[in-house]
Amino acid sequence: MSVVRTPYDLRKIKIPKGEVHIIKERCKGCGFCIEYCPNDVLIRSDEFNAKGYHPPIIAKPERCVNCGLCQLICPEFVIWSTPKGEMEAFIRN
Amino acid sequence: MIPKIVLTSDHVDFLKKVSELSGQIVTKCDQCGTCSASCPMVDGMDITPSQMMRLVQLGRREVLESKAMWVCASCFACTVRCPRGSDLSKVAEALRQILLRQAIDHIDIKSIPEDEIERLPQIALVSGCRKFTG
Amino acid sequence: MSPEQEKGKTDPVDDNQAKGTMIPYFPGCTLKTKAKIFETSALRVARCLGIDLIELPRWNCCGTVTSLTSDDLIHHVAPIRDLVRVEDMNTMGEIYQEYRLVALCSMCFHVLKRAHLRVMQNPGELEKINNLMYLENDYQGKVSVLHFLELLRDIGFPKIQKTVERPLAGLKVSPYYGCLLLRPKEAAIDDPEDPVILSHLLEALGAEVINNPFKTRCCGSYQTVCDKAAVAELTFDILSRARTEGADCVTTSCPLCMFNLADRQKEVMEKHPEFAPMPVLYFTQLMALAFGLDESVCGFDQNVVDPRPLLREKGLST
Amino acid sequence: MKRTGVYVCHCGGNISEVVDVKRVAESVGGQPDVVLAKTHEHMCSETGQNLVIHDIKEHRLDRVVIAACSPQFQGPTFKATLEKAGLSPYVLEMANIREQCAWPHFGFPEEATKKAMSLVGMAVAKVRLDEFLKKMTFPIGRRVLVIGGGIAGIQASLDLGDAGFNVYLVEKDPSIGGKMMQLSRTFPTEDCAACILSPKMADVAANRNIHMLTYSEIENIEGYLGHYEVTVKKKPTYVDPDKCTCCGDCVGVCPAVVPNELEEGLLSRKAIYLPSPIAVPHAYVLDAEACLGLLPIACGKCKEVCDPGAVDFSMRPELVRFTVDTIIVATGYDIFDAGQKKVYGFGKYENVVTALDMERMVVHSAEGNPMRPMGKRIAFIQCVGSRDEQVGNEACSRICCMYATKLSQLLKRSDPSRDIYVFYTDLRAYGKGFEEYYKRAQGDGVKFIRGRPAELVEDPKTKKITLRAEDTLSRNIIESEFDLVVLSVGLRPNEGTDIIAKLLRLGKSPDGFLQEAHPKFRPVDTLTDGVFLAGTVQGPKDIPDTVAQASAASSRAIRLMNRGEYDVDPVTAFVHVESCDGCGLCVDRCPSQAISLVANVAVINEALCKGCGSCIAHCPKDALDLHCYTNDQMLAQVQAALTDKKDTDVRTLIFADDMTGYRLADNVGTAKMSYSFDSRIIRVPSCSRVTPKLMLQAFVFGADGIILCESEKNSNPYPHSVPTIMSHVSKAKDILGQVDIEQDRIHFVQFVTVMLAGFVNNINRLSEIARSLGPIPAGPLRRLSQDMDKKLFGGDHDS
Repeated sequence: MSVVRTPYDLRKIKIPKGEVHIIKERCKGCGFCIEYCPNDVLIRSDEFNAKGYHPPIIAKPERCVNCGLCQLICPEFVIWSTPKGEMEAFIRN
Repeated sequence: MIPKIVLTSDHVDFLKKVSELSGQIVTKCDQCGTCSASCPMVDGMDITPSQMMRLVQLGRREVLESKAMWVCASCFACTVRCPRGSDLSKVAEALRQILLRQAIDHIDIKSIPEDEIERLPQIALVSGCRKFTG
Repeated sequence: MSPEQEKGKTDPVDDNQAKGTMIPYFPGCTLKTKAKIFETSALRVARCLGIDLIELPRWNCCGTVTSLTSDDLIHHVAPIRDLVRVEDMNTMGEIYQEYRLVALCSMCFHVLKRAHLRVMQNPGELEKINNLMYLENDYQGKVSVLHFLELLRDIGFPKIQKTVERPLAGLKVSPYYGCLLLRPKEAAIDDPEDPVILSHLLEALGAEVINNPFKTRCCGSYQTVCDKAAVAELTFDILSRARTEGADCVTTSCPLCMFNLADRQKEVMEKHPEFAPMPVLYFTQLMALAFGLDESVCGFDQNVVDPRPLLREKGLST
Repeated sequence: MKRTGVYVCHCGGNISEVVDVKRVAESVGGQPDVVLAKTHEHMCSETGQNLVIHDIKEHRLDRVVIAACSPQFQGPTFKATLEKAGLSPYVLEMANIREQCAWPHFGFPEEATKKAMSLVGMAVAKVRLDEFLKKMTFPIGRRVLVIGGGIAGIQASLDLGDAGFNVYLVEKDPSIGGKMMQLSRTFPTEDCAACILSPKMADVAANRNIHMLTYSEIENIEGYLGHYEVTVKKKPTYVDPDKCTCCGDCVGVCPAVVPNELEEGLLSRKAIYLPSPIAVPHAYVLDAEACLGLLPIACGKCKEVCDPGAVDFSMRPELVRFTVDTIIVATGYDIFDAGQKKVYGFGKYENVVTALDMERMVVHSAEGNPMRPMGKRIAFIQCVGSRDEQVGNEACSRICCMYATKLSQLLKRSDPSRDIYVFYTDLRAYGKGFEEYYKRAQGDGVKFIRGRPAELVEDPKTKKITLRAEDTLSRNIIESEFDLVVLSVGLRPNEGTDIIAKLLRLGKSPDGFLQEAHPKFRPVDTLTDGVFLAGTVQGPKDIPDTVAQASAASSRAIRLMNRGEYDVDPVTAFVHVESCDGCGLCVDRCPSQAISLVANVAVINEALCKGCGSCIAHCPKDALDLHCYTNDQMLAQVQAALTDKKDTDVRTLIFADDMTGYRLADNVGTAKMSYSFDSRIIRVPSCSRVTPKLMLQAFVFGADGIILCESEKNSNPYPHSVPTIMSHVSKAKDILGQVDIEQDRIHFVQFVTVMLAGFVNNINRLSEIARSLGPIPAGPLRRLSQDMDKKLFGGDHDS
């Protein structure tokens, strides 16, 4: 088919939302999280952290689906994701 | 008053003549009307292009009295859309030629006012004369 | 040096391009009279792109319309004779192995190309025509007839984009193709039902392209001679549609379309007083403007509906 | 001394009105081993057959020639007759004096009669050398491959499974059901498609004899009737269907969204999904392309939430290999890609949809959750992608008229205030109950307008569609606005069809669908033994026709397999052991690897040998030969075809392959198309059996020209024959060149059975060429006949 259309229910259909948390100072800039994020949420920042590495920054927060791959592969345990809103709730209580 | 048509060999001759002049197999037309609906000039016509084809299919010379082929602007919109692959613009041309070759011109250049002639570009005048005069 | 080439020096053309590829081109009747601006602007933008369009020597009228009856050969002699000229130029050594013939006027392009196609498909007819022109050299069938737009496509729109000095930002242009560039299929320069070539060009020039569903609808062509009213109606439909789609102006590639769309706006307004005039330009004028050529080259003063107010409003003209 | 009986048939006037059958009979009467020559009104009638049986007993006939219609037509009848009389069915020759003489030469009694004599002469010459052969029988099993799990494949599988045959049903999608699964209701009865389909799908799953391979594609098929080796690639679903309870928890957590195929992309689905509410097998599937990532596992949420632990990321594609005896192809159709019809702006305008889109919308509205508002004014456009040279399909898709009639009624009845128009070119309600159904739609107030819309234009603001058409009955131009325009798209061959067609050497008809063996008498067979067609793969058709054809295909397959063995004419190669010197040149030349060297002598495996005869040319010792078409017989026929030739005559030999060339000649005759009297048609299994030597000998005996007529490559049962023939022809031409004989005297033409005019033109052209060249002078002919074998095999071959 030469024609691809946007499904009518694209807005209605629910997908899990997540948010990424990064402890910049601990990052060693290996870039795995940036490389492997299936939804390209992260990019390398220009800023340096204390160690002199470029930590990742969150470029497209809305695209995070809380798959947790970044958390899984980060050698330094500096990045993880949580279901959207959960963190605030946690902090509030 | 509904006219009665008596089909004669003369009808066959006329169909043959138009088919030869246009190089089109007019009888292939299955009257779907795509041409008429594609025609930008159809509003000014007395019979639709597909009707013109029909009359030719039946070999009815009355088609020569219609305005349709003179209103045709040879824009080939019908040509590129005909599902049966017929080239109507060639059929219309054939009908025009049948008259023009009997020295029956459709326009009289002299009748066009001086200032209009001034205004018209050559391209219009030349093509007009080529299409409307023998 | 001709005054034109004189100007050429002041053009934003780097020198190694100044002496460009030489390609023969066929002006046709109207480009030498009512549509001079089409020719001048085209020749100049071509040079900016490193192409020297050289006028076909001893060219004659193409006949403006193709004869469609199967037995009518005589009217194909004129266009074929023009094609012979191109082959002559090569044999004379005026150009080397260059068998492209560029036409600007859509009708000339259509007639020349279809004449070529017809004799190629019917060798018998070619022979007849060659015998008829026994004083001329035989036509070998080597010529490929190109419309200027096709040449631009071959040059490549990215390159054109690089040549742009003054992008036509904010100018909402609706391309109008008419019939003869697109129909019938075998003589078409683009998809007959969904052409894009002009849009691509305009995008390269930085203009905002406005699609008009009537972009391929006929302007009434030669009917303008005997039935202005009908033509005016078509013009009204095409232009008002362009406006509802949001266009500021319309661009075309045919002197006859130009006349029907621009000059006939007078008749349109007689019938539809509410109709506000809309500028219609040759695509080469817009190119000249975008390439930053002198306004005398763009020749906006010669457009029936003066585009300059619009251009000033868009900050594209002083 | 042979005892031959010759029978010339009147064919109830078909022959006798043109050919003087008496003279024909007399003409062979004189020949030494012809015991009797009779004429009869209807040889194929019972009296005719009894006459033969009686004579065989009475006159101890051991050879029979029947001059009548084409052996393709009544051959089997007369073979049976001989068997009844206790003779081998292979000592029969038929002279085809109807299709090849009386019909094409209608109106030329004298010439026709002469040609008939010559044809009978050829048959007599051949029958003399016929061997007493037996039918060959091969064992055949009860395994069937059904390709495609649409309604055609389902029906065929059920019929076969119920009859106790083992079925492998291969479907490329994760669920069987095919296009029918997407439909709302079925015309003209309006039963709910899913409701009548799902029980059948369940039956397939329940049937012990049916082995379902879903989410699988055919990798390769090799072999022949009774032994097709199939390789299937089964894609991993990453969900264990036995464990999956279809709770749907996985869907909730899956973050990947893509368009839903079942909904024609109008709705979306997750990467893990249930293919259809009625899916069989009824289990979720994980679409690896859509998934965030399996290697490495990026997300894995579905696995986490799956209580029964059905999700299994370790699954990998597997190749399944099995052998079957017959194959049913039911790969179905795709709808025409409406995007190609630019004037209708499909994909550009949001309110222009296809009829299949509309089917889905109707389904969802009926379930009470409409996909989108449909508006009050709806127009259907017929023949989109059908009957339209501008999109390259001249054929009618047959079902669009009725599904549009159906959808328009459903829409009208669900909301009578709707204004519904159907723009058609011709409305074709040919089927049972169709006309009544059409009438009902008219009664419901659906308006049918005869005119094909030229273009659709969208209003940039309201998004309504303006449609322009001519009402060709009132001759007015209609230009009006609609909320929704439905394109009644036609049917095109399924993209997968090409691969299958190549693997199984199936031919295509001009419309691109697969070609049946005979349009009238073998409508579900193909020219490949043991391969049958079911459903829309053979051409557009509605559900009843599809189901009927599926049952027909399965019963044709059963017919072959049920006996446990099948007969074949013993047209196989054999070796003249005394002349074979074991050089082995032939061994690797056999396309089906049927030749091997045993104890330094070539041996033929009759089970493998397809009987194309292409090996014969490669033997420098003339040791290879072919039953039913032996070297001596071919030569005898050639000589007989040339004996009555006068110096003033031109005589051309047309070698016609069984599959196409010979049938074509029959079709030409049936169409009463006339061609040159000079030609004599000689039947061969394949023109690769016509050796360069035979061609050259033909010229030596006086032939003026030769045509080899062979099936076009893609409908040829012998895939290697075309290149082989080409090499044979060029070899023969070379040698002609060496002795200064015009090479233009040999022509090789490839045909499909519909190219009647082409066949006639080729025959006539050769005659003209031969006449213009004149007879071959004696000099070159002498040089040609001198040590021909040296010329053919370079002479350096010594035993």
